[in-house]
Amino acid sequence: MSLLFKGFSLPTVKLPECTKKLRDEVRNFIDEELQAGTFTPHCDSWLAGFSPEFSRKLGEKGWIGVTWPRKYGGQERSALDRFVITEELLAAGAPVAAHWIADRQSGPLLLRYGTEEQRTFFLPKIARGECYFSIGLSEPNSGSDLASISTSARREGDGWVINGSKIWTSGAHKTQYMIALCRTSRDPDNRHAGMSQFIIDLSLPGVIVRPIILMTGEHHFNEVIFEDVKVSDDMVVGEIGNGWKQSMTELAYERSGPERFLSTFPLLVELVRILRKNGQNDKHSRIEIGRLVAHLWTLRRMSLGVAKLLEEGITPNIPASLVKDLGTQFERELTEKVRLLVSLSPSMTSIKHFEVLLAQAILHSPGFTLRGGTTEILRGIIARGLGVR
Amino acid sequence: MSLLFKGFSLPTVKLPECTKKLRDEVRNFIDEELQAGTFTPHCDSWLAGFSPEFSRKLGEKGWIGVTWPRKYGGQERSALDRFVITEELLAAGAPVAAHWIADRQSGPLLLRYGTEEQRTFFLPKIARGECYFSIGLSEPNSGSDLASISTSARREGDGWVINGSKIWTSGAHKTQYMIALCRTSRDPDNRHAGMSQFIIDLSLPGVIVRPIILMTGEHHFNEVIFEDVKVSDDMVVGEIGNGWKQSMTELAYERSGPERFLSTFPLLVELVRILRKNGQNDKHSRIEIGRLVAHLWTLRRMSLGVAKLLEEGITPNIPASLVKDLGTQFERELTEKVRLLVSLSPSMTSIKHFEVLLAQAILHSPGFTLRGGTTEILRGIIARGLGVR
Amino acid sequence: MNDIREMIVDTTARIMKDLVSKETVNNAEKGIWPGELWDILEEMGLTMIGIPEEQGGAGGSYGDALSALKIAGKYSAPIPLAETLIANWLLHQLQFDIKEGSLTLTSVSDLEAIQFEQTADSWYVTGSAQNVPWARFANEIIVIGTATSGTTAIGVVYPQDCTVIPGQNLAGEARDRLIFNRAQVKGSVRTFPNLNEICQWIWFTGALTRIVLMSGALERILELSVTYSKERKQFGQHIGKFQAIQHQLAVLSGEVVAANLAANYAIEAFEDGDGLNQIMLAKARVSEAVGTAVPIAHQVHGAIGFTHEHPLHHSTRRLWSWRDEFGHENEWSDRLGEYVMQAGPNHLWSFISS
Amino acid sequence: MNDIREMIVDTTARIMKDLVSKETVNNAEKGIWPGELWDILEEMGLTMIGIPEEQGGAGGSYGDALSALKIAGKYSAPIPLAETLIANWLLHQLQFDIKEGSLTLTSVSDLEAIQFEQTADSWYVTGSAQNVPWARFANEIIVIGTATSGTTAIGVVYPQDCTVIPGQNLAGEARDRLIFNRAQVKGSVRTFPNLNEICQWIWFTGALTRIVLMSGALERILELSVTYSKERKQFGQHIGKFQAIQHQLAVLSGEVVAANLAANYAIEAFEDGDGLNQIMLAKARVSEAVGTAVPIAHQVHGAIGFTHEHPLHHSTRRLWSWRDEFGHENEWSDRLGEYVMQAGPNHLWSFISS
Repeated sequence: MSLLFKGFSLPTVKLPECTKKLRDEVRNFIDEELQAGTFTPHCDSWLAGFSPEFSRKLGEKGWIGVTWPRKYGGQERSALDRFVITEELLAAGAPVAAHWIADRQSGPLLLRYGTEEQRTFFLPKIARGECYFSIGLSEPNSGSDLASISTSARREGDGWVINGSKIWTSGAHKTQYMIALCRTSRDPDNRHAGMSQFIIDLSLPGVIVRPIILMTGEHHFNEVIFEDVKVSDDMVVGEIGNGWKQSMTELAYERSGPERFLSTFPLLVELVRILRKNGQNDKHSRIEIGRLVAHLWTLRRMSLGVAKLLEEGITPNIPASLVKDLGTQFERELTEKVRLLVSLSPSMTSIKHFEVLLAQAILHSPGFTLRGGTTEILRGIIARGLGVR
Repeated sequence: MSLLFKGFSLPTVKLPECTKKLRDEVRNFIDEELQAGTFTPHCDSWLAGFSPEFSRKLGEKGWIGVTWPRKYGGQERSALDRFVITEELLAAGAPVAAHWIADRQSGPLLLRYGTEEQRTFFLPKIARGECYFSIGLSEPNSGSDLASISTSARREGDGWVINGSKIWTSGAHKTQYMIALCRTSRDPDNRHAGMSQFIIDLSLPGVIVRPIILMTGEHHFNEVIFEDVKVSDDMVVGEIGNGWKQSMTELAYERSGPERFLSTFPLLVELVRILRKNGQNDKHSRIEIGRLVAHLWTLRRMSLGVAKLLEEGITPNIPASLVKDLGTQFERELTEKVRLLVSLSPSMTSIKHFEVLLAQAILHSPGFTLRGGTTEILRGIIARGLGVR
Repeated sequence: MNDIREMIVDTTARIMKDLVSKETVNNAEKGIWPGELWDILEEMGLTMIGIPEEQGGAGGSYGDALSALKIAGKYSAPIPLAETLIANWLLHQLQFDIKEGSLTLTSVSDLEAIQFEQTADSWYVTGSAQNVPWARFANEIIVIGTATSGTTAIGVVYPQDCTVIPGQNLAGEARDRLIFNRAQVKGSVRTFPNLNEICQWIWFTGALTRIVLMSGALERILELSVTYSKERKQFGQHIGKFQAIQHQLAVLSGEVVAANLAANYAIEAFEDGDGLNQIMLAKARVSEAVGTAVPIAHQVHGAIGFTHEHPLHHSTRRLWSWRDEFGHENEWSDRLGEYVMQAGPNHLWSFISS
Repeated sequence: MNDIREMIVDTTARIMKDLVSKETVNNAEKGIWPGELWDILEEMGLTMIGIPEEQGGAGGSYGDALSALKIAGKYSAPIPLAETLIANWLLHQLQFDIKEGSLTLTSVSDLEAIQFEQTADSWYVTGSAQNVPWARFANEIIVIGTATSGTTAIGVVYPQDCTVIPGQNLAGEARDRLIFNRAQVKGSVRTFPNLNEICQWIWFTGALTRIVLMSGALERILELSVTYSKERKQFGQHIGKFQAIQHQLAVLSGEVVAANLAANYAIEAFEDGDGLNQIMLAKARVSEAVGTAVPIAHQVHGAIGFTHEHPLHHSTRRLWSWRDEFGHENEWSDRLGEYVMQAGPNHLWSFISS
């Protein structure tokens, strides 16, 4: 019933039986891990929960790279199956940060644009939960203006020499690789031309990983500096000059997922637990919880709709932007509402789990609407979709 | 303690004893009128409550043009006294629309820029509550872009011939005069030059007042069309060519007053009455009412601070814009919050006073953030004050 | 969307475009019945979709009917399509014969204000009902009340047998007060010892119709706003070129897409016979969307959208009314919160993801 | 602002500018006491303003002290100025001698978790206190507890006589847990049959200090945001040239101006000896302002403002903490709503306008 603007409508999805079975398996696994105490639910666990051990366990289960061909270590399952796995892990606040980027965007990028050698080499390792990637898009002076990047890859012999720096690269101090967007030529008339993507081994000489300490004191992000880093020709992703388009595809993978509205879900669960424990079942609490649940329910279905479109081979730029915009606003609102329903002292040093979760959510909240495209960028994309921009 | 940006800070005000006495007089008057049944509290009463009878009563009391010199029918009282009178009337939802514009901006404009003849002729009549004015700024194609007006005043003999039209002129079907901003010359390099203001008797030949029916079905606004309307030289306000500056002064009078956050106050009073009657004293209701009251208390003090600055001869453009922006957002929020605290069917045809008040507030709400400068215009002014624009 | 539904939707849209002019809506507000529009829709069978042909209906599914209703919402069609559908579905469920003509029904919240009384020859109704949609235009009225025995009773009354006091919602849609003074019931009466299930069905189905109508109207105000922002010039350019307007339109479109999807899930679940949770969720979400969407539409339109002349208010005033009818967002959120709290923390995720 | 106050404010601002560097604040978070800063402020008499000189204070008024505290809030000064002021004012009111050095006090919400017990020679304290501000750096701690007789008791304990378990609020300010295991009270103890008045005074005065600190910090984030938006370039222009950023800054400034004025009214009323209502109103309003203002400041700053390197977080994390300390906006709104409902509709307007 597409009465809406072209590119704005989302399908309803009925998940098939096999997906239900998969969901139960994931849930059982999570329950077991929780009982074994291998992790504590954490807000923003896809950024903050870096656990190679946990990632390897997921790899063993076949839950990384699930949509990829079997010959590359995948399971040839549907995008909906992948959606179910990721949403279950996020809802539980499980430590999925290590493989997150590789599974979400680096792998799919290689699958789509990589060479056979690259696929054969990287994808199985990613799927085993052993090989981790960082994003190489933002730069210190580019901010939201990605077309202004200046990291360069200069042709030299049969390889490339890379100079420049990337910023906000989460996990680069722990991951093995980055796919970096670089300038291979300049066209003064077309800012989007002359960009190319390279896989860079972060252990190469000339790669300097400098920590960026967050205001929370945490170290997730880095500045990665390239000083005459030599990269061989077989590390080029896709075509030289096609980097802008490839990166835009990468961003669409990045925007619509359940991580855009489930980062703070563990806090909501804990709220319900605390309110019940306190016998606090007043109208105010009920209304606020009901509101949040209605929003979350809708957001999840929007995100599921995007997964369905991806499954059908459509790159849903606009709905992905809508999900991220609504989702990140929701995460922030959830945090604020939860805070107001209880009288406590959010603190990272508290002995109460709930106060720690709340502190995590509050302190991470400024990032929600910045990472993966700021609110301003997203609304610009949506406005363009409406034809007013 | 002005640590703030220049032009952004507002003083605290302690109202003097004489003002307290005045307030009591106004309250007693309102109580008597309410008991006599001469009016029913109405939302947005300064737009919708047009009662020449009520205005004349206020005139008799000396409560119109209170700050003006006695020789022009005023009381030579302070801007704070005027503030107290207007806020009391608005809080009671009293029908003050007839004289509102004349008292708020046309009178002060004439006092500042008018000729002695104009002052002597108009001001005493306004102060008696007998002479009403309309605003003549907006035009059909100008919208928020006031500099684009095209109504022209052409010199002819010893007078002027006016052609064009003004729109959104509230009350023009009932008021006697308009102060119209017209083009008297054109300067392609300066959109703000060549404008002048004229007092136009709306009963003159060539003046056509065409009703603009609101979406509520109400008739408050009009389009006023001028077809070769002849205006004599003594109806020029201020200097020919100085119209833009004069209008900007007029707008500052227009923006900061208590009408920007008290239009919906009668609804809040009625809410408290209904909740008490229903014994509905739950936490949700208390929190929402408390929030609204804290906002209102602050807004009122901001507006009072602006009155104080006016008293000191300062034209507080930026604080006036802040008050209007925050105030009109507040009015809309009040309406929404009140609606959600009760389960009822807002309707203009309801037999319940509360449902009618709520219907008035909802149906008028789109106007709050449009009239007297849209939210967008106001925020632009504020941004300019911050130096970013 | 399957072929049949697509056909119904397309046909409805065509009829609405042709026959629901600005004047039609304005006239209806003045009390003029859009007879031609209604007759065509009835002829087309739209008022009886969801009931098998062999039982006098037009066939098709509830979802088909609700999809058509969304179009009616989009075009502000001033007719009791929602009420007639609910009434016929209810009659069919209760094994009454379904009805020709326009129908309406009293609210279950007036259950106790309406007494059914049986005499030797017939049933009689006494009491009053508030805000009965389109009552003055209805051919028959389904009355839901309480029998002297204390059971819930449902029967049909003709408007001419009761006093109709005209009223309107914010959108000028007829919401009339009815006074029954021993009004005779036409035909039989069904009584139910357990009122909950049927009353709940009526209330939830009513809410669903408002969800669907709102989702149609939200689409409309997005279209109007985008169109206007491309036409209207200020400060030398189309207002759509201003970033502030662009961002507002982006937010508006987010609410519209969210509301549309929530409505579609509620429709599907209802069609599958199990829509209670989805209706609860969707009514909370869609009613709330109105509070974000309508102010943006009006702000983008500026003063012109605030006039009677411009059609925007046909949609926005309806949205303001429909979000409150059958429970506003806080009432449904409260209910939803109660459910979630009862179920407890360990069931929250499975509730959201089921 | 009179001359004396202006002088105090200017001097404080100069000291803060000189001595509260980014490193000072970061170091304090790591547990390093900014001794030089504290000593100068103490020398200046800032910790004893509001108490007459003849009684050992520095003279001046409560309002003078609070105006200086606003500057401390603006510069994120990592010192227990608020606590020392409250403690000294309390001691003075209770006719204790006021104290040199840095002070803090336990929360009245821990009243019942702390027992005072009298033996032949002295008073002893047993129990625990949560989130005691700056306790590890305090020279003396005012402990508020319950005497065995059931009355409220107040006395002074040295930090070395209790166990201090370090903790931090969101801003990394010391909020320590104290465990008293028969800790001896230094000097005498005051007991009160009626606990309400003095506990209320402590709670409201605590809230007032947070109002004042927040209003200072809000000014700071506005300044930082405006400055940054004039420096940072994106898409070929300063980000302040984008309408979306301009409008966000306008909204931010509205919250800052509102908070500042609300704080000033609360200060004035407190100084006049009757600030309960104003503190209630201002804590609700200013705490809420944080929720609007902080996200804008961070959004304008982009990723850089999210790093430890940039000083924005010194202010924003403090704002997040202070809005909750001594009751968040909903707790105060609830109290306010209760008051309004009690007073009834006919007193609402006079309450707002008085």
